[in-house]
Amino acid sequence: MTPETAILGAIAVPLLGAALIGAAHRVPDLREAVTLVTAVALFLLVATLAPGVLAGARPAAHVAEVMPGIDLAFRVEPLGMLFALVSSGLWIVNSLYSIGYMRGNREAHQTRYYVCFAAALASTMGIAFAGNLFTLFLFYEALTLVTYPLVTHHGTDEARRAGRLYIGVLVGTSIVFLLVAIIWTWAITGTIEFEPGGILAGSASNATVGLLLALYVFGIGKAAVMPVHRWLPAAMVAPTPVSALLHAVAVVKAGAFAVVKVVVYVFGVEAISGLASVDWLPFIAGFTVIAASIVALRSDDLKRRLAYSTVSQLSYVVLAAALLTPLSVIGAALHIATHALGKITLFFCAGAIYTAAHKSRVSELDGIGRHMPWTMAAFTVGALSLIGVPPAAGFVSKWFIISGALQAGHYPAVAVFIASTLLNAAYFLPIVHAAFFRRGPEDAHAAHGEAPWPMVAATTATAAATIALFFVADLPLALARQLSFGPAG
Amino acid sequence: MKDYLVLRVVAKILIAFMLLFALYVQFHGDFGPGGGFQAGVISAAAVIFYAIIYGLPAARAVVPDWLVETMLAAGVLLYALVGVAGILLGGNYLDYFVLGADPVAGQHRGIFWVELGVLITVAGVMLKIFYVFAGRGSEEEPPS
Amino acid sequence: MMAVATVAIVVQRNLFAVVVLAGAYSFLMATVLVALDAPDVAMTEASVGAGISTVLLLGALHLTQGMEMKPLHRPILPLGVAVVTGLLLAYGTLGLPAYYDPQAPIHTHVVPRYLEQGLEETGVPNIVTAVLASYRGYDTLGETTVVFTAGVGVVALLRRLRRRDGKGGR
Amino acid sequence: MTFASHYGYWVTIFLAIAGLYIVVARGNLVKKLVGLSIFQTSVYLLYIAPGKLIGGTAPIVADGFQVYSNPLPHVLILTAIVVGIATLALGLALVVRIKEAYGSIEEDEILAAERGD
Amino acid sequence: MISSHLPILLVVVPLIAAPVMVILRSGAAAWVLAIAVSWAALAISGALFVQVAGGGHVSYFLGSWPAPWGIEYRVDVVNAYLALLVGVVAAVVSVYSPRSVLAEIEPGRRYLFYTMYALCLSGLLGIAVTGDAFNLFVFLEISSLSSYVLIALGRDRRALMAAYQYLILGTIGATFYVIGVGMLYLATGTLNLADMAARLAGVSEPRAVLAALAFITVGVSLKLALFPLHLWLPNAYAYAPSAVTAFLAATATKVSVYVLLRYYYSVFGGSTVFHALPMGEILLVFSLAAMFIASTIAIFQENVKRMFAYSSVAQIGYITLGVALASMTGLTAGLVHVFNHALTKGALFLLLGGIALRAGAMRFGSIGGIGRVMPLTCFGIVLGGLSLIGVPATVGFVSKWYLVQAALERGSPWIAFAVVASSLLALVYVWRFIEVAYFREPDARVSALREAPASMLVPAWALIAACIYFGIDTDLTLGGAAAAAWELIRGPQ
Repeated sequence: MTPETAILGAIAVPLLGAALIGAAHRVPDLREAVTLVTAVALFLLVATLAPGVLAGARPAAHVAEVMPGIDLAFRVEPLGMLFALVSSGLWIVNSLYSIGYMRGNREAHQTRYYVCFAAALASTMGIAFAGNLFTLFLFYEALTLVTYPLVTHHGTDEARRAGRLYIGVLVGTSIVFLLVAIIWTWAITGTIEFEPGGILAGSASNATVGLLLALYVFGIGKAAVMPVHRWLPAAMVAPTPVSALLHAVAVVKAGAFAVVKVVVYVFGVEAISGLASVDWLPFIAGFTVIAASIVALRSDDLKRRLAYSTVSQLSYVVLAAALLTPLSVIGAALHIATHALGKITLFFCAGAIYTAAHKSRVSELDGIGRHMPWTMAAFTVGALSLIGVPPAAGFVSKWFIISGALQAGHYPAVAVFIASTLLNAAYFLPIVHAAFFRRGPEDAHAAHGEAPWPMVAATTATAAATIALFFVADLPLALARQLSFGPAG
Repeated sequence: MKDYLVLRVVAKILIAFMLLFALYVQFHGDFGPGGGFQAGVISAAAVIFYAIIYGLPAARAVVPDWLVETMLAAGVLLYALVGVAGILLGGNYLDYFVLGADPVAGQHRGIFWVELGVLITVAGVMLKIFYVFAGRGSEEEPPS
Repeated sequence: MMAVATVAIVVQRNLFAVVVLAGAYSFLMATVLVALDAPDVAMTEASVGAGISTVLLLGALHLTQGMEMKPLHRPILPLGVAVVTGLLLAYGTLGLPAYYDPQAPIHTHVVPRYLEQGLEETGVPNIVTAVLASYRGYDTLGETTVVFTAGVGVVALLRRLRRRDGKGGR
Repeated sequence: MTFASHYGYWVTIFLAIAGLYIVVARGNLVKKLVGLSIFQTSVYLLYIAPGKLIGGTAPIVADGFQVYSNPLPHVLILTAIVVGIATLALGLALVVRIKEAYGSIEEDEILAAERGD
Repeated sequence: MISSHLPILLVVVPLIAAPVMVILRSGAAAWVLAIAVSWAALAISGALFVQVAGGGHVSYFLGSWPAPWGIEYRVDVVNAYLALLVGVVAAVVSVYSPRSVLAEIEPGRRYLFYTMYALCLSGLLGIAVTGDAFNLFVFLEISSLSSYVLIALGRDRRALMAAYQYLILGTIGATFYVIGVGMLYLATGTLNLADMAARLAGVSEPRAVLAALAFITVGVSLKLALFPLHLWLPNAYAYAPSAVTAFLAATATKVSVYVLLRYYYSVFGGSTVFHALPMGEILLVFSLAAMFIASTIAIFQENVKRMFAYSSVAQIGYITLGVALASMTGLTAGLVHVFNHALTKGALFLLLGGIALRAGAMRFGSIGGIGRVMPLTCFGIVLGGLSLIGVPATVGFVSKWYLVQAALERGSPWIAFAVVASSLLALVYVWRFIEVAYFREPDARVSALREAPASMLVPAWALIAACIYFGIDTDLTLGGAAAAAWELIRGPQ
């Protein structure tokens, strides 16, 4: 199979899957089977691309010229490859998990849920492989729209309000800032292709670059840089697998990915490093890291705490990218992957706890580890990964980021990283401690044991992957290296 | 007014003259002022006059609705078809030159027919409008 | 006199009177038109303005009501609109060639051909008819269509159908 | 160009103002239409008056006349008149229907009724 | 031989059909004729477009009288582009109409309805292809009179008042136009647009020309409902029969835009209008006002049709904004939006017609949860709404892209931001519909409804599909718009 067909297939397969899922809405088992098959197929399809990219190839696919000079085209580069691998891989476990969760909680509209989920993956692939800003924007908006029904899945007033915020912030920022930024880039440079080394280099004045960078960073609302982060906690009303999708598989990752991609391929790391007009970005990001961590620390609702932890972790990526050193960029890319693994594990655990024990508050979790050992073990792993303790994958990415910061001599950033690491520890470890070492009111727990097996399986799988990634980080590392040092490196 | 003998008699004559005058205006339009439109108005006026004197039903009996409605369509159709004839005879639309043996004759013929079209439509429309308005006045004497 | 009639129309609130005045107004207009060497137009204006439209208006009034309400709001804005339009007209017309100037473009361009070759080209001495029916015959087709449209439109609006009609909505 | 040479235009302008004023200011639907036709007639003069030539005569070619008034405006205005009457007829038809539907032909009353809808 | 007569056939075919319908006096026959002429119009306009797409123009002398003595039809890519648009919409609406006509028009009036439709079509096409100022007025009146009647045929009694107001304002607009033309005529002595343009160059006294420009602008702006002259539009669209709303919304205002462009560029000359005069700035102000104020009003409408009517006013603002930017890109943006908005709004109003047919009511209060019972209709409306917002892969995005680009090229980013910001207002009112349609629990009356009939869904979805397709493959729309823009900017040859 040629790479081109593989790329287009990566978009087409989930869509086809969505169609089939819709067709099979009468037969739940068949429907879920289709979901799983599609997920696996997609992952394999994406995987076939990896060797070529590792070898330095940049397979591309041109679909149509939408407007003169503006194409709907795809081009696989290392970052996108990494992103695609992570999300397509996580989709498998997430589907497995969803089956358990949706059945366990007897959710309504399950067909719509699976259809939208598949569609969301299609859009994610589109973002990952986008060959130019237009294609990126197209699928970025598509992702927002197809995830809207997921966020408002319950159809309650709260869900509707969350949906408003979700659409309002994401579409709003993307149209008002991102679109203008893209067209502006087009007007300045006459191209919107992603080029190694950037396209703005030389053709835009210092101030313009700064302005454009602001437009991009805040236009990509999915990256949830404060103050455009509000949609993320609000979206917590959705079922847990959806949260997992938002936080780990697709949405926010798409945001962080887009930011890194823009910084690397539109601005060009070398081109803008040292420009006075872009210095502000690290501080914004750094502020988000710290502030979000504090909010997380102070929130008792488990999912809310996780949500704010995501906000802060995403700004790691942005901050790392903003440091504009080769190492930090590698770290940013890696962190997209490692955080995905860690965070999805944590959300799986939260969902498992909710399904089994119907608990959503941190303060209720005393002693729960005894009843749900697997789940809480996985939780511990995820937490360690996010804190950045070996032997969890989070350590690797944080290592690169921090050494990048040191390389840049950007000491405020270093300080931010250290402080946030402490904060992470402060809001995760108590949960672990409570779960295992405190004994809760007996009667309450007698009712429940572990969550349904698909959920436990999925959770343990991601936890295991988190550990594994620490030891075999070569593949993502290799891809990330190419990002900074080109195919040769 | 239905029973003023004098009026009725006078009216009969008058209406005859009006129609005559209409035709005059129509065909003399080439030389003096006037043409299809005015002629149409006058002939319509004649019928309206009749209706006023003898009442709407009587007029409707003389010039029934279906006829009027056909008239107002037929006129336009005639005019438009004269144009088509121009095309069929190898000219442009509304090209009269090709209608007759020599250009001027063609012009004459064309103008004659289109003016007739105008006459028919205008008369039809005027009558129709009058009928409709008057008919709405719950069958009593129409105003004026 | 036309001015007088117009002012009367503006102030008069008995609609029948308004209609009659309008008729008179049209006749005056017609006479002016004759004075301006436009017999065809005059004839039409007389028959249409003084004739048909009067009948129509009376008919309509007969079906509706005779008196006009006193307007509620002060007509400042309307006056403004109207006056601005007038000023604009004045501004424009002052830029136009003077009356009776044989050298004005309308007399030197296009028209001469009508007047000079009209007769031999169409064989119709009444140039108005010639232009109307031949040179610009297509306009007249449009004109006839307009009449047709109005006729059909009125029928469509006012025709009585078996079911009770006219009452729109709900 | 002098004022005198344009006096004909002033009539036009006056009529236009008056007509437009009636249309916009008056709330009575019939009266609006009357105003509308006055506004339209003002255009007739705008077109035809300048077509007149001193010593000219009606544009009917005959021996003994050299100067003819400009026929083209006449043609245009004939059309304009017809359009005007067509519009008037249609407008009146609408007014009749409105009267039946609302029981009034005063704009203010009708708009009040509509707020009720 | 026939190909040389295309311009006139385009107009005369529907014109002849109208009286025939009256003579036949049968609703069914009239409908068949209506479909026939609509598709004929589509075919002819398509053929014309092909003829002139390469540039240059086709002239047709009516009655074989050479211009400027006779009336000339003069078709270049601009008219052809517009005629094609009208043809497409007419073809779709004609297929759609019978179902809604059956529901909304009394039997005795149906053939008259189709007669009016044919006349309106003929009038619009006549405006589009004519090269003669006064002939344009005549056909303007044909289309206007017929559209007054069409609107008045709506079921709601407010339709009558709407039609009356439209009649008053429309006639004032037309009269303004005639005054403008009169001044141009008195100044140049000709009525043929091309000839006029040529002779205007020799006119020393500019005041008449300026006044003419003003009168024509105001008159036409009344017709195209340029804010704040839009007052007739919302009610007219809201209470007219569904098919009529869709047809007029998609064609009438667009044709007026064309007239404006034709005068600005082909008669007065682009440089005069936009450089010597502040026309661009003036238009700019009104366009921005339309975009924001009208959209804001739309948000607070209770009647769905009325909401989308106000959105039309706002979208017209986008079109005129493109014109006001007075650059190749801007003009292209305006023209392509003419086409795109016609597709979008046409589709939306057709789908709303489906709701009107089933639910009868158009108030938000009475269609809660309708998305559950009329999924196809509502999903179509959602897609159309996304196009209004300007989401990529819809036609709305293409227009927006070019508008923003034009604004940036003009060196005024704030306009660019204004454009995108106003589309957020669109987001709000579209989302209002989505939430009402999908998040409210359908009450008993709503849940008893059925999906709209196929005869309405298919045409509407054809347009929706077009909205998506032309959002991805813009060769025809953008190509046509660009060619037209070039033709206009290049000015008369």
